[in-house]
Amino acid sequence: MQKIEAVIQPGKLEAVKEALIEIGVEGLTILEARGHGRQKGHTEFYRGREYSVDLLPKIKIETVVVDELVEKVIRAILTAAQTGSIGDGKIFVTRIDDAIRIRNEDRGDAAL
Amino acid sequence: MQKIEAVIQPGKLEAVKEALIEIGVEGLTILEARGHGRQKGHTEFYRGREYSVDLLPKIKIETVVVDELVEKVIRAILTAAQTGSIGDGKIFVTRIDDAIRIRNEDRGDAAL
Amino acid sequence: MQKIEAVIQPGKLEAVKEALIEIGVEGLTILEARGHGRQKGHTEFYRGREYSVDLLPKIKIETVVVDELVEKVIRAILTAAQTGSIGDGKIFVTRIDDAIRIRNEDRGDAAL
Amino acid sequence: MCDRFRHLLRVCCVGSFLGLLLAAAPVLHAQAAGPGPESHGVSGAPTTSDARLLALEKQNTDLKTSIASAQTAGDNGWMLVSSALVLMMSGPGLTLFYGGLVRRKNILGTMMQTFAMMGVITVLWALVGYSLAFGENTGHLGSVIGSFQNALLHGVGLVPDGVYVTTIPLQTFMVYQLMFAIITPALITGAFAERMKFSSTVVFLTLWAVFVYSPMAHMVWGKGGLLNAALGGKFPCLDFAGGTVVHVTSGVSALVTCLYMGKRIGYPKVAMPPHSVVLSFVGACLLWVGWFGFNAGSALNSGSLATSAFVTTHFAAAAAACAWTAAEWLKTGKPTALGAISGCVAGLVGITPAAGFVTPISALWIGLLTGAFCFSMVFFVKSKFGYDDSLDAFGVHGAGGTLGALLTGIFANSTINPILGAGKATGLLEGNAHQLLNQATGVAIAWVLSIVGTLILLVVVDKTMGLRVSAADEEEGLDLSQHGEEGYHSEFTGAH
Amino acid sequence: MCDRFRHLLRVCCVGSFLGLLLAAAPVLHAQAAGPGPESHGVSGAPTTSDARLLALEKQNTDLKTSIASAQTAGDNGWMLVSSALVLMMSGPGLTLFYGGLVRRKNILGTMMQTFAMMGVITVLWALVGYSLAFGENTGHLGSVIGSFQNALLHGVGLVPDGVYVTTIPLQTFMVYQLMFAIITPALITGAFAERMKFSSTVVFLTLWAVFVYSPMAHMVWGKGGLLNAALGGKFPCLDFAGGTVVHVTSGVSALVTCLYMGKRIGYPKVAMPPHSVVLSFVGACLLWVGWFGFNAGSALNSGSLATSAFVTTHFAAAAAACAWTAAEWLKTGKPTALGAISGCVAGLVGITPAAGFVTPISALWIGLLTGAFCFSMVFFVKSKFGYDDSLDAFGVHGAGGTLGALLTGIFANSTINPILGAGKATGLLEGNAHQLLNQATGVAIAWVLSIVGTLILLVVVDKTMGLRVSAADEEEGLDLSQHGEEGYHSEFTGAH
Amino acid sequence: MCDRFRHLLRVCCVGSFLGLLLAAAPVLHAQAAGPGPESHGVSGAPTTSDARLLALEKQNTDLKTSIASAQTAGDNGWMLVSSALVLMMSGPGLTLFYGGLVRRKNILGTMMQTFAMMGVITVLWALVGYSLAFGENTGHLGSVIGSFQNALLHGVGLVPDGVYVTTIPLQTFMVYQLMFAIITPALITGAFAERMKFSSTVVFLTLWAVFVYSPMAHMVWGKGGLLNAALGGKFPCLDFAGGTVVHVTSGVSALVTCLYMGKRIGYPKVAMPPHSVVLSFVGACLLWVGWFGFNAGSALNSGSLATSAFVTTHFAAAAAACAWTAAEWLKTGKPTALGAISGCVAGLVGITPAAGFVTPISALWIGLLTGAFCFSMVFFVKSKFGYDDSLDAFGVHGAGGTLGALLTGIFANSTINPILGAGKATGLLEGNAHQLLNQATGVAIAWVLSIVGTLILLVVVDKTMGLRVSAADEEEGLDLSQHGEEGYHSEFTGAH
Ligand SMILES: Nc1ncnc2c1ncn2[C@@H]1O[C@H](COP(=O)(O)OP(=O)(O)O)[C@@H](O)[C@H]1O
Ligand SMILES: Nc1ncnc2c1ncn2[C@@H]1O[C@H](COP(=O)(O)OP(=O)(O)O)[C@@H](O)[C@H]1O
Ligand SMILES: Nc1ncnc2c1ncn2[C@@H]1O[C@H](COP(=O)(O)OP(=O)(O)O)[C@@H](O)[C@H]1O
Repeated sequence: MQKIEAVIQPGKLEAVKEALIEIGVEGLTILEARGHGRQKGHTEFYRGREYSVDLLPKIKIETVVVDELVEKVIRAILTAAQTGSIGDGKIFVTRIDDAIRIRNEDRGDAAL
Repeated sequence: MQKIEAVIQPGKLEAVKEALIEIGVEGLTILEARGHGRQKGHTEFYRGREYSVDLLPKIKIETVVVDELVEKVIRAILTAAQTGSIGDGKIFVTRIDDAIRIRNEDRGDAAL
Repeated sequence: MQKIEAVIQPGKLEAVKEALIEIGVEGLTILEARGHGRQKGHTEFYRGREYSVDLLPKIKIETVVVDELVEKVIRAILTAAQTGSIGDGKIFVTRIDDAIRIRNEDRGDAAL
Repeated sequence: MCDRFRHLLRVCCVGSFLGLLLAAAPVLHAQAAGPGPESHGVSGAPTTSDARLLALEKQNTDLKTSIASAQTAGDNGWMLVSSALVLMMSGPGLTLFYGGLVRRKNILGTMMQTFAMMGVITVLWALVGYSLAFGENTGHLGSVIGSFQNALLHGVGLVPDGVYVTTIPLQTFMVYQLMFAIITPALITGAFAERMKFSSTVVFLTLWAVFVYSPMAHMVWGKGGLLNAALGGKFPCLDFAGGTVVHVTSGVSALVTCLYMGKRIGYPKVAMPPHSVVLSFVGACLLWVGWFGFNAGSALNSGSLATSAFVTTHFAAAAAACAWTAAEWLKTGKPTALGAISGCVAGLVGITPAAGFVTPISALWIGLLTGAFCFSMVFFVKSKFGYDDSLDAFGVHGAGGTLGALLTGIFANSTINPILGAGKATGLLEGNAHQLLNQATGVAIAWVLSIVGTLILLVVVDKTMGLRVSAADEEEGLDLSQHGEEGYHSEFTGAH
Repeated sequence: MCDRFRHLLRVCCVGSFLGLLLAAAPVLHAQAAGPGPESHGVSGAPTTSDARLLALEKQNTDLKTSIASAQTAGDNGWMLVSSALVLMMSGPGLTLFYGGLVRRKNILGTMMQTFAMMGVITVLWALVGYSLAFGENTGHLGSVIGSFQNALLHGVGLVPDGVYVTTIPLQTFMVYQLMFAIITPALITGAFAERMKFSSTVVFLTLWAVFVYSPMAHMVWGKGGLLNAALGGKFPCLDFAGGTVVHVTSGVSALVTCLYMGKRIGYPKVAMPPHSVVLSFVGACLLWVGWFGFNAGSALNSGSLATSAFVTTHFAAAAAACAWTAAEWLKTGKPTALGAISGCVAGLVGITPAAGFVTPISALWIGLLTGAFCFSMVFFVKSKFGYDDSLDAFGVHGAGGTLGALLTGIFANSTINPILGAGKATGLLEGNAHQLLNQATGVAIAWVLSIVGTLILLVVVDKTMGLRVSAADEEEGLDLSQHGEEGYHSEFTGAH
Repeated sequence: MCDRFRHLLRVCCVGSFLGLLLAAAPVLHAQAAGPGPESHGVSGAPTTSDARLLALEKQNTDLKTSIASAQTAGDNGWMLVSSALVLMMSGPGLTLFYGGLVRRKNILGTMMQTFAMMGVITVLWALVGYSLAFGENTGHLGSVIGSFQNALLHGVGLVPDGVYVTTIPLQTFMVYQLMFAIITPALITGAFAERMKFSSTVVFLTLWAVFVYSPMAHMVWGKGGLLNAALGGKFPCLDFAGGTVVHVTSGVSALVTCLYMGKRIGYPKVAMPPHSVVLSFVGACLLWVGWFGFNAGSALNSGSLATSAFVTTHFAAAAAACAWTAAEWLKTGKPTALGAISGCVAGLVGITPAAGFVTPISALWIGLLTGAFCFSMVFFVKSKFGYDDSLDAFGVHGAGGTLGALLTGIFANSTINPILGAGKATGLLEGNAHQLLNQATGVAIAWVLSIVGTLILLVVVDKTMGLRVSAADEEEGLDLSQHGEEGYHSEFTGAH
């Protein structure tokens, strides 16, 4: 059981969600985030002051899946979220030790 | 030392927080999230267009606790957050390698 | 490759970001959070009702870095975010199994 | 048709483009501004004495007409503005004030309750509402209710009727009064916020406008009304702009409604702070501004009585804002913005019945007293009894309206408004203790009518269509469950 | 200079501080309020009969002047308020209404499009705009376009001109009309929301004001205008407050613009719900309130015609809000707040040409019909044809304006406004079928002029400076790409 | 009492319900609208020549009274509306404008600073404020400060006083001037935003209203005032609506205050972008609309001078918005919404002293110049000197007010307003160079008074109660630290 965390461009959320559902991912959790990386920010102006904004809006998607699905998930995200330009984001994979479904207390892979 | 991440219904935050404090959890971090899963979304209408909304408001609670507390924490969350209906959410458990308290640079279990 | 998650005071975001860039961290993701811990909350008043608010605004910073950088990152965050008063926050360290750059599908350390 | 069409094409294409160039012909040719109408002198004056007298007499008749027209121009302009201001009190004023106080998930549902009144009560008013409130009723119930005589606005024309108004078109009066009929039921929504079905809200409040508002308005302001001080009612109750008609009725009905409906799920354990005091703040400011139309407009002309009511209105609002703020500062150690705006609304409510009867300095006192009184209602009484008057419709309008109506009997001053006859003592302080009794009668009638009427209507609507949303709908919020939409959208809701 | 300086110092330091103490000298010394001007009686009255007659005749001339002044006071006060109300319709009314409907990243860009009109059209109006619309043109194109005669407001003075206005300063008329010229192009922005460059928006809409708005305004309201019903146009088309001039032109041009520009990226696949129905709600309420200035102000005085227009305006808005809400409730099962406010705007659009011509009950019908009609346009027609009229500028203003203009020809009533001559049948229901044809002519001219004019201007601007923002800029949003700022800032954007 | 009670019960229960049914009796019985008052003809006309003359003379006296009443109706209606508009400038106008510009954590604190003025200054005005500014002072300091003669509004009645006003009740004047006294100190809060204690703000600004505003208002507008151009002051300084009295005093005091208080923690290193340009945008639009009451209302009647001031106000705002936008576009490459609205406010400030003295075209120039000038102040001067005038109260009001006052001396035109006597040259362009010197004197006095007065008050308040919040409170924000509440609440703050 592994957690896949993907930081993506906000405009790609819809496509990634569809792609994941397509391949059988049953649940995901989404967080609004701001990212800093190679992608350059922009400049804003307020009454003669110039601000450079280098935390850009991103979406973070988290989904915990059974080990077998991991590569498929990565592939699906890559296909849906890639534009080829800087700022497309990252995917991180972590081992999860246990999962519990709150509704019925299912545990482990069954809980996903 | 393990991290317990729980995705719950927004209305259950208060109860879960109380339950955790009750059993001696000393710190938690809360994030506003949106979730997609078995729970059905709803439909919205704007000037003749119908949108189906399938990312529902959720709360994500993160707390890092000493190993001994893990099961008690899971139990507390289950008790407080369970309604028995679809959408109640998930709990995930991950191993944490180290923790540091920023204020005084305590490390490990002492930092929690 | 490890993920460093730091929960800090909102006012320290700028300083921590600078400190991390300084030591060569190339990417980070920021989340708005609320924290509960030893730090006391405050009281609010609305038409004769008194609310005690014990979820305080925090910023969560996540950055995945190569193993060699971990201690430097911790040190940088500590230096930048520490005020010495309760509520300064926590740093947690977790092992990450894989990382992928969405743009060009780089994997592992190269993706960071 | 074909000719028309050709013309049309030529006009549009050639006209607008070539036109501009050709138009330049008579360019920048100086021309003095046209002569004003007043410059037309009298031509061919009559010569004999008698003819001159006749001409003068004729002229004077014309002058009188012109003067009446000028008087109308001034008064009517002001009354139209006042009507607009009172509508602005409902939307966006009250919608923002109440909308900011509820939780985010109920913002649109709350705003819609008031907006529905702007639509439905207007149509009702045209059909029968105005007639029931202001129509003459020569029957033996004429002192408590109007008639169907002006149904469909029959006979409500564009000239003064000489009874309700003498210098402005009767329709101006009709539309001005309509704005009051809109906001009054809307005020009640504050008591049952966040839990009534939209359909039931509309039905309940429409019935309420017919069965509670109309008789009350008729009694106080209608021809032959029981409490009408200006048109010889049996118990002349002073109510300049609606202390009893608007605030006592809505406030008391609010209390009845929230008692009947019960509390919101989780109240008072779950914290339900306003989702945006900022919106409420803006709403309160607009209420303050709009209230000038409400109170000073109730003079029904733009003469000195309007000024007097304007000044007292402003003074009372300010004094009450100070009073509430000070009380809160003493009590909790922090003066809140919500307290300050609640105070100003309380003061505005308190001065409403008194606005055209008291001096500016009395207005300060009325503001001070109502501000402090409503503060206590909201801080102590509500929490003691534990009812869930969600946005304090009773605490502010019911309590403030009642106190204001009584204070009117104390402070009313015959030099400001000799409504009981020139030189006759008006209020208690002038020596007319009896007026206080009349005020109490008016208040009592308003209370009883509101309690009985509202209760019956609630039962009726509850038994037929149900009042309350389901628990699931309440948790989800009125916006989604009643209206299928959300107040705010981030680019991140997965809508598709 | 040195003396001045010494004085100044003394004044400031001593004055303000010591002054307060010393000022207490003539303290609280009772003094009756000054005598009113009317108290000056006639002194030294003439004695012979002839002298008395002469004096009376002289007095009457003075009285006439005073009466004219009083008439002006009433009418002008109302017209200034109306002007302010119409400006309020643009900002903050329309800016909020449209601003709430777009996505968060385009809020400022959308608001700025309207605000730019408040700035640029005002300057344009002073230079040539007023003159092109209302200047007399004795040339042979005088029926379709004004002249440069009043360029730089030459000859537009502070007295009535006797043609456009008889009781108020001509400048009041000029500034009132300016407010219409501001909001009309601003309405178009709803159709191309979220995708036009700011620079191109300003240029396009300014040209549009010159080449489409000016001729249309001239034809309907200008001296010698082809469609001017009041000043003897060839095809007298009734348009009280701008059904054709404002709503048909802007609405049809909106359709042309969104067809020409194409859809927003992702439309209609990507969901683009309003980022804040709350803002739109507030905007709609302000539009409703402001529209009283728009319609009732179009009486150009504050007499009974203004009242009539005020009442019809309010009734139509309410009826249309009810109609749209009911239709939506039936169709989707939920009545939305956005629907209710869209309905009220549709009703306001529909009544605009008719406001000063119809009875209150006819206004209810007009509201009902326009509300239902615009509902169908937005729900069925738009989705059928698939154009991206982002905020329904055509669906509401184009469709509602067209229907309203035709309904005016049906419902216009000579007892309300005998514009075609006392006692002459005005609308179809009174038996004057011909008027419907005239209305259709006016509408047709407005359509053709708008289509042709807008298309040419779009091509011109597109070829020279480009209309549309780049795809990247569109994704980023107008706020950042066009204006370098964001509508909302959390304390958490890493700005430094 | 018992009788009353029975009556009451019968009335309420039977009345409202059965009443409706019975009311139907005299149903739908047609009745023409009541006869207008003008229809009462003269009955029983006198027959002899002398009697007829006498009757006519008598009639004319009555007519004069009627005319005066009609004149009052027009003027007073407009002045009441203007008063409401000026209050609307403070709340919600200025509260939104300033509130949007601060950080989220200070929104309520910022709004409350202005709202407190709406409460406190009103009470102050009733007690002594009006009297100190406008009370007659026959003492030897009468040219710089009023008296206590009108304390508690003693002698401020409901008829014109013949000096300040001739056609409207003196109380209208009093309440209109009060609205100015409210907004002036409120403007200063922009300079010390986000860092002053609420208690100290209230005390400081109240003292400021007494010691700086009152003398300045008295000098420029009070009977016997040193700078009063209309009532024969020694240095007649033209200030139509408060360029020196309102904007120079508040703007310069703002500069002094922010210099005295020091910068916000972190300024200018930490970015402090406005938390909601949207709110500021709405506020600016409301300021624009409200300013018509401020400037055109300063004619104190609704005649042609009001029109003139209305037009110049609008033109200057528009021109300045264009100027600032253009300047910013050139300088940074992007025209911001914040720039556009700042420009319009700058133009409104600049035209304030000139509004009733200049032609529309001059107003365009004044707008253009003030817009560009304030732009430079904010873009270059502030950043050069590095003071933290948080919301540019000095950069816009101080700078714009000073420039506007001087430009008034240049552009003032005797054909618009022959204030110095019919036919006498008024401004520099007409050949009266001396006026510029008088303007400079007025400006200088306002500067000196503001600097000295403000500084003394700051020191006094600072030494007694402290001005600045603690560093921890500043970090936490004014909303929580001063008022114990938050502007916005998500359903997710753990409040309980
Ligand atoms: N090492 C990292 N740890 C956490 N988040 C990262 C890391 N590197 C990048 N990110 C996230 O990914 C986003 C995109 O990264 P960026 O370097 O801008 O582009 P790219 O991934 O295409 O090289 C960043 O905005 C940030 O949110
Ligand atoms: N595999 C998963 N990974 C991450 N989050 C999940 C996963 N499955 C569910 N969730 C989260 O839990 C929430 C509830 O899940 P859902 O399937 O709707 O109900 P239930 O857990 O009761 O079956 C989702 O909205 C989502 O936020
Ligand atoms: N065990 C924990 N797990 C997750 N987050 C924690 C934990 N303990 C503290 N935090 C986060 O760190 C923040 C600061 O903790 P707190 O106990 O208030 O102060 P300190 O860390 O200085 O002792 C909390 O608000 C919370 O967001």
